[in-house]
Amino acid sequence: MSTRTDKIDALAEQAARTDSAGVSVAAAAWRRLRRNPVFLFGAAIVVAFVALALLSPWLAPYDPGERMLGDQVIRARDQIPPPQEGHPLGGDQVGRDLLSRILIGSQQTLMVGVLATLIGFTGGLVLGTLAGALGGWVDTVVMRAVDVMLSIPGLLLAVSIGALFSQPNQFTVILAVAMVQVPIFARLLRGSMLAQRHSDHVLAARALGVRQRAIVFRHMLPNSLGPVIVQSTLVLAISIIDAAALSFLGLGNPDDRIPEWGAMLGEAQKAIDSHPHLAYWPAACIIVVALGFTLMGESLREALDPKSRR
Amino acid sequence: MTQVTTSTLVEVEGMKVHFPIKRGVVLDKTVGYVYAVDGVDLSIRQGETYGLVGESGCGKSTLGRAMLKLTEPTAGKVVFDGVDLSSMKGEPLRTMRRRMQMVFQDPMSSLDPRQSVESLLVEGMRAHGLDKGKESTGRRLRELLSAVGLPSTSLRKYPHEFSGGQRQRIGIARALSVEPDLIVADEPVSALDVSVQAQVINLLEDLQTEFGLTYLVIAHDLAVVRHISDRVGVMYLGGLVEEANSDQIYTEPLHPYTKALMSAVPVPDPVVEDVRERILLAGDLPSPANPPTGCRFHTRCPWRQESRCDTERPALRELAPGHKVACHWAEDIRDGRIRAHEVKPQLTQDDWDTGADDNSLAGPASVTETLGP
Amino acid sequence: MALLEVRDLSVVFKRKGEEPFTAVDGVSFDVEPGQTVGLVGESGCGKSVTSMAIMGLLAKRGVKVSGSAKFDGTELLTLSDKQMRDRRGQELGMVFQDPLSSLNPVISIGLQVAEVIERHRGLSRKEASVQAAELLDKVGIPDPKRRLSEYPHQLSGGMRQRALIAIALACRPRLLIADEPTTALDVTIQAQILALLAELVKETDTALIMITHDLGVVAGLCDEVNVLYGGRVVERAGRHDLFRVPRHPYTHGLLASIPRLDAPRGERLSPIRGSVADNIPWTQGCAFAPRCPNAIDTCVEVTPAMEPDPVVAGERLLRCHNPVEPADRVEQEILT
Amino acid sequence: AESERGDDGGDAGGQTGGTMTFGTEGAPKLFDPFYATDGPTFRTSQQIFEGLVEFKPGTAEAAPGLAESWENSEDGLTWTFKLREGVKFHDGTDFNAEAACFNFERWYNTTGAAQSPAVTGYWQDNFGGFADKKAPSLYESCTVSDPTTIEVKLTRYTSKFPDILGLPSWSMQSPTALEKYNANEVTQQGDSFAFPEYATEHPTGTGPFKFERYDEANGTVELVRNDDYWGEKAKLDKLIFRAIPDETARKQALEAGDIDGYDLPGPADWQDLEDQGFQLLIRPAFNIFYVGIGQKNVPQLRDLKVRQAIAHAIDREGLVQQMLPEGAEVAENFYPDTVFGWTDDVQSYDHDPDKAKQLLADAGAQNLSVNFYWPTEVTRPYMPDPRAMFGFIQGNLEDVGIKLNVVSKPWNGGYLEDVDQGKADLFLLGWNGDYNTPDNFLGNFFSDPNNRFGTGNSPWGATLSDELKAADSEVDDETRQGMYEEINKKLKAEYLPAVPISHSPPALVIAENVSGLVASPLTDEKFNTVSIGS
Amino acid sequence: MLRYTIRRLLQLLIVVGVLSLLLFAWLRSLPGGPVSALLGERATAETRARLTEELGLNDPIFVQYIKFVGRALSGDFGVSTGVQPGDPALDIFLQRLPATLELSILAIIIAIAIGIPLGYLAARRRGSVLDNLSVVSSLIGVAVPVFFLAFLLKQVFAVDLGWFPTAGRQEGGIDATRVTGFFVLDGILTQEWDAAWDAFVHLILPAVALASIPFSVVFRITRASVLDVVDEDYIRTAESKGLTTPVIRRRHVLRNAMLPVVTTIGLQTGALLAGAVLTETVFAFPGIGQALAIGFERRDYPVLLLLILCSAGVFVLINLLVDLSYALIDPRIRTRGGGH
Ligand SMILES: Nc1ncnc2c1ncn2[C@@H]1O[C@H](COP(=O)(O)OP(=O)(O)OP(=O)(O)O)[C@@H](O)[C@H]1O
Ligand SMILES: Nc1ncnc2c1ncn2[C@@H]1O[C@H](COP(=O)(O)OP(=O)(O)OP(=O)(O)O)[C@@H](O)[C@H]1O
Ligand SMILES: [Mg+2]
Ligand SMILES: [Mg+2]
Repeated sequence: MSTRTDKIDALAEQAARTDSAGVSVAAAAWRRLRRNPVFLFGAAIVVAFVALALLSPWLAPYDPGERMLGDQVIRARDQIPPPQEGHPLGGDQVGRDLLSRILIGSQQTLMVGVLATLIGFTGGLVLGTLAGALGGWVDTVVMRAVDVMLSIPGLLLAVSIGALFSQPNQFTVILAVAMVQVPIFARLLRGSMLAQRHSDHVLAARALGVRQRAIVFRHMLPNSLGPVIVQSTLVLAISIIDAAALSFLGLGNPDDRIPEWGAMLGEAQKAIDSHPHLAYWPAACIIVVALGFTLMGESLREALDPKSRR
Repeated sequence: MTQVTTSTLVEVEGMKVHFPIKRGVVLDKTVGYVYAVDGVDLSIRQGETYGLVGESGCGKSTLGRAMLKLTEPTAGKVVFDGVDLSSMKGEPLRTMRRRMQMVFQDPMSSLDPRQSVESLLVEGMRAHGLDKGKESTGRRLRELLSAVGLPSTSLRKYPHEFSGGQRQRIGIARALSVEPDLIVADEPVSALDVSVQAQVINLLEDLQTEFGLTYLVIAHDLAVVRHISDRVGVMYLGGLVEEANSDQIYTEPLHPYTKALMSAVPVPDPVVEDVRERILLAGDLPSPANPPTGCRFHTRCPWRQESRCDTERPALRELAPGHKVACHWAEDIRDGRIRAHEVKPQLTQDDWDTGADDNSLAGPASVTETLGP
Repeated sequence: MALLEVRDLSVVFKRKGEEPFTAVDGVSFDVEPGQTVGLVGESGCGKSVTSMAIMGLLAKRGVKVSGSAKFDGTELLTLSDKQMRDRRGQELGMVFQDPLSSLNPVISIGLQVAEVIERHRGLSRKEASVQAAELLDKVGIPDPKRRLSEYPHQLSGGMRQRALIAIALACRPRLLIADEPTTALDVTIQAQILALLAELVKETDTALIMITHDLGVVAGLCDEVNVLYGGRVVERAGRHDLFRVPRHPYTHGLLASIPRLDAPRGERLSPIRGSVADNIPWTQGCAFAPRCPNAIDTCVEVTPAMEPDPVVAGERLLRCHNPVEPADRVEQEILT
Repeated sequence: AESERGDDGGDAGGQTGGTMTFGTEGAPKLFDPFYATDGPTFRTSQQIFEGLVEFKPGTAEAAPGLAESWENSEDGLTWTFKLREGVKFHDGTDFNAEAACFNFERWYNTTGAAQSPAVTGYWQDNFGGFADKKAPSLYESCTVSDPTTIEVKLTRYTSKFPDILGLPSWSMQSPTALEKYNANEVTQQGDSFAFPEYATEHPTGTGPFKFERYDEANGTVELVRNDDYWGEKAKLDKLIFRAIPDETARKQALEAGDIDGYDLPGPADWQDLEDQGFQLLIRPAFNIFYVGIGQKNVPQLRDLKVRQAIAHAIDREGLVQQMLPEGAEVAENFYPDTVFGWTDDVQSYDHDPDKAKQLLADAGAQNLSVNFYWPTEVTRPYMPDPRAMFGFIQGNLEDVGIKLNVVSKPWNGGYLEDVDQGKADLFLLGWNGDYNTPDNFLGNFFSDPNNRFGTGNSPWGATLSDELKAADSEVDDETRQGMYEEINKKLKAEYLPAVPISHSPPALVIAENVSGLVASPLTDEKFNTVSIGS
Repeated sequence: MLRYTIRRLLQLLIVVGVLSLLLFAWLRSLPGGPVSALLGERATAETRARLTEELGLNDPIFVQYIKFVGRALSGDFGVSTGVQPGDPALDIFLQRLPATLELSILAIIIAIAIGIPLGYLAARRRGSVLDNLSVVSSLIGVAVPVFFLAFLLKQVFAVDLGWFPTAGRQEGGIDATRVTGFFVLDGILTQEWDAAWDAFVHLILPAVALASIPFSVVFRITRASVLDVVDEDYIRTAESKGLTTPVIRRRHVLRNAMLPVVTTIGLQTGALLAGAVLTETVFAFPGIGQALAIGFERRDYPVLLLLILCSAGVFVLINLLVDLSYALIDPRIRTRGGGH
């Protein structure tokens, strides 16, 4: 008898171990992500750039605002400091060290992405929660407002908002880009909140006599965040690209000393055929970072999509 | 199986739940109703198990929810232990909820996947001030778990780490956590495999014996209902058509629909199956938005008569002690004065809109629905 | 020779980076024309995979099918895709479980029925439509002409299932596989569908494989029953034999778990303890052993073979070291 | 070889025929130069119309146009113009004294919505009010003496006359056509103005090119040769102006051969364009770029020492060297040296940070903190890259310890408004000359003490204004020259309301096979001498 | 269906109404504005003040709005101050609409023509090199800023290779007759083949640039949706009928897979408009996008207001059309007569 029970226990334990590790929705998603080369690649890019942004003050050889190669610039001759000793990428149009600007530029660019996403996320969170949790006329009013915002194409809205500020600076750019995302987040959140509102477990909590506020914050909200989080990674990429477009249209941060890739790219295009490297560096950086976030977001979306979990 | 006292715990009178069907050009206006529950009277006695059966969509869940005021009834009243719930709202209602609990059909979807079993169980207690100190709560939790047959290590786990049957147990433990008097179990076993189903049924029975609970068990499986109920109500299209104690309903079903239902349940015994006389109904359940006139069942009824059936809605009347039926011709059918005949299937027309259009005003529904980058 | 001979059918799912998973593990059975064979067992025991393997509907990648399934002498498992397509819908019909998702939502019912007729009988769309209407009428759909131009969502569940049956029967297949055809339906509708199937089989002498986990359905319909557990057949018998004297503890447990309308009330149900998660691999013994009230040491050491039952008379095959004694049934220990 | 032929402008050289496409930064607003304020309109109307006075090609010097000669009366108030004979408008009617006076009267008798500064801003700047006498007008009357002679009477003498008549706004237009197409019916619509059919579809002048059509959907204006032109007939069959608002796009269009030339290439592209074999025509610099100092808000800025410190702080040499195109010069006066009254005898402020710091210290303004405006979304001929130029000056000023609060606004999005309202303490701005008189520069800057520099806040603001007015109305050339030289000296030494920085030459670029185009400091090139090779 | 359409059209009106108020108030609060645009740097503060007064810009916003609505109802949306000064805003819109439509239609065609087949192929060969390659390249397509891509395209194909023109809608010298405002169509209608061809050639590069994002999206949605559909039960049913592969592919897979793609295409019109702002600027293409960019730069209120309103309207309208066409393909929606 004993051999039998022992063996069963051992086998059951073994079964349980492999089993329980695999059931969790999040854990399963994570396991699949961990093995997904697309995700890993995207995450690696993002991590690398975040590290770069954090370390750039130490990595950058020079002050990105200082025109140390200024005397080499002769605009009339279209002379831009070429790569040289101590300045591996040369200087920009007014003689600032290009490498330093690219490096430090990561800070600003990522900040735009992160802050814009955070603001968009928070705004959407508030609106979506209000609409989704309260329903009724609040829902109607909020959602109609959101609809109106959504009826203007995204970048156009960002450009409009950007133009609204009489004095553009980095924060107006961020705000402009973020505002576009608010209705999207709000919609998304409200959608899943609504689904949650009619879900059995919320009904169960209500039946249990749990207070409305606790239901919203403990049950509805946490369960609605999945799609929103996925959206966030995509928004990060979109924000960076949109901010670059704003800079291109002249609505970006006018303070030229603080480097930002989008602005650098916009400026550099003026001299692209003679000095393409001025454009290629920031463009490549924008593309790679945006790609990193996009890859992460897309693979996350795929991983969390129940349909793709076959 | 349990001692049934004669005092009534819940009394439902003239319960109606109509869901409006909305449509409109700018503002939604109601163009019709889904008559999910349409005039139900029933009473459940203290300590008994009342079973509610009927085909999918006939309004069982809605009735159960309306009884607990989880859905606002259109008409009718619910008296719970002498208190009229109809006009109750807000805080008093919330406090009242402690005494009446629900166990849901789908064990997975009714448990918040992000809450540990412990927080799921404590939540209700906290909401009703039953959470008196860490120690007593801890003790109570362990009691609950052992009552439903789960190891106390379960507290730290999350719903997805359990099997279907275990999840259903957690749901039951949650209902028990606030020490209710009444538990409405909405299809507690239909999502489960037969063997697990048996475990849960046994559990429900044990708990009733132990805590003196009153149950309203909703199911569509007649065998299950009959097995655990003292009394059984049969619903068809929003109304009760028959009510009797569970032996009576099996041995002497009076309503034609009950008869058909009973005969349709397959029995896992070839001997019985070979000889069992089946009453095959023609056609499908009509739409609750557009119920037939008169007796709701007359479109499919093999005993349908020329008169009355399609014009007059039969009331539930007591034919024998404790045995109520809503059929004009129940006696005649029982006594064999009317014979069953063939019925031509009729088209059931689903002319109402379930997809409640929630983007009712202003706005590109699709723009906002799918948000591609 | 039987119409369909399944021998040692195994299906192994193998995904990159995952342990191979044996869903069907050496299943054998025969089906004669006009005979109804039931495959029963709990959810996930491999019923659907078995039928898909026979129909050749499993994905090509990541799946390994071995053994043999001879249909009228032809080996189905090695047929080319083209040859298989010629047979599917023509000689082999299949009815699926979920009637809504099994019908294409954007194609009219008429076309969905007609296209199979068109394909196999070489009729024009028009002629096929006429035939389709007849078929719908035959499976009991009222006003079939009108229904032809309707879409699945406009039909009730029962009608959808009937439409699916019409599709499967369109070319009068010699073998019909019904994979849980009534699980999604109400009891009264289920009764209609089952009656329809039984009638059709009787009329056309079709061989029917009935897949379900509802023992009640099997009891009413099947001539022979295969009880599956963990991908293997654990017991096979004629239905009368099986229900009267279930020998395998699993079959026995299943029967005991079901509340019966005809049983006296108040009797406590006897569920099988544990769950499928407790299974042990068949290679290490009997998969059911951890849950089995009759388990003995041998059960976790020696894999039981499918053998004729020595005790009970009749054609019964059994895979068990320690079957339930026929008399045991009443005094079975109660386990929760 | 081709360019040589083009240069002599003779009818012997220069190939005739062909089409030239010229890229412009925008489509013309309309075609009636009287109502125009925008460059593209002027560029087009230069080809269609002529005025009594024209500028000598390649210079800013007034020269005979439709008037062969003119004379001023003793008191300086009456001008007699002798008109060219045998000139016909494009509609076939004659140009004569009647027609000339008709035009003067038309301008003077403007009524209604057209009196808005947005419509007739040039008239109001140069001539003042209208016939309704709401405001004083420079113009008094025009009388026909004989078919080829007119007398124009003014209310006072001004040094601007007759040079201002060279502005395209005062082009002679066909009276018949003006009447036929209701040229005067300007209406205000909402925020803006709608113009009559004449202005949008039927401009009728005497110039070497005729209006052919305006393809609004494609942003192109097509002109064809006027075969009845009185003078040297155009060589091109067709002249197309094509709107390409984006500068980079203009450059690429030229490189790809889609256009044959464009205006105002960015200085950074000059070298590259030349390297690619395009002809870069650099115009003589006829503009001024300055750092304006607003005296309204920060009292310390009213101290001359502080302003001088600012002047010493700015490295003008370096800026011109590094930021501006070839041919740019450091500005010592408030206008270029080709303009009357220019003098090199002015106080110069060399780049001297130490001195600047010293001056600040002397003035007790070590902690000077000011706002510094610079415009976005714009480039001007005098300011080809505001961003970079601002950055340069910003660095200079910070080097001497001035605390700068940087404000940038879009040119049309508040920059000009703020500057005009005196909100800016320091700002970047400049001026393109219209014609060759000092008043066109200085008068515009400082005549009204209530100007963007806030000179009215200093005691000398009013003095300066008076001095300027006096100089402008001085009839005698020599005396006037002395007066302007004096003003220029004082402006640098005593007033310093702004720091003049540079004159930078705008350029235009044309393809290799284009010849005969003479660059003008006033950017008003005429295309009749242009020919295009195959 | 009709009811639904009317309802959505009414909603459209409401959106446009609300939006016009918001836009109006907001545009008016922008600094600078028409006065600066009309006068330039030459004017004095005094002249500015005078013009501001004349134009009624000192009135309360609400009064200005009422006036605006009054005029708008009679078809007068004001006159441009910056984009094409002097032209009625409505004319500018009507004139530029065909340009942008022409461009967008070609862009969408390109996106669809490449996106759908590629998406289908990638899904059918899931995990193959082709699949991975096209997925990654579509993601890169999203990550490259449109204006930069447009720029590169122009540099390479127009300037360096000279295959395409760099800017505009048509060469200046071509004597094309204008009929509809769609240059390609005009050329065909009037049989001015060179004009049609020239206009078409001018469209290609900007359309390719503009197509980059819709292409990526269409591609990915097609791929995902084919993957979904292939796993659906009804495909298994179709297989069980023994249908041939082409029939299954055409009738069963593609038809269902197209549903989300159709919606996406509608949504992409928004992206197209935004992309047009950048692309048209880079290609000096006189369409709505360019007008918007210039309008912002020059603070051209009337044009901005009308263009944004109309863009929003068109966007909403297109989505209505998409929803309607969706209903045509998907009987589930057709017969229910409602939203999703
Ligand atoms: N919130 C709602 N709005 C509109 N109709 C509803 C709503 N809830 C339920 N219904 C409709 O009311 C009818 C009764 O539903 P109910 O859920 O009570 O049926 P049921 O008997 O519990 O069926 P099942 O056995 O499938 O659970 C159904 O037709 C259903 O579609
Ligand atoms: N494509 C697949 N890939 C991997 N595993 C699969 C696949 N299809 C089925 N399985 C597994 O094979 C086992 C048998 O599945 P099958 O669908 O045959 O069960 P079933 O008996 O039909 O159950 P049910 O009654 O729920 O339909 C299950 O454990 C299932 O998870
Ligand atoms: Mg229910
Ligand atoms: Mg199955």
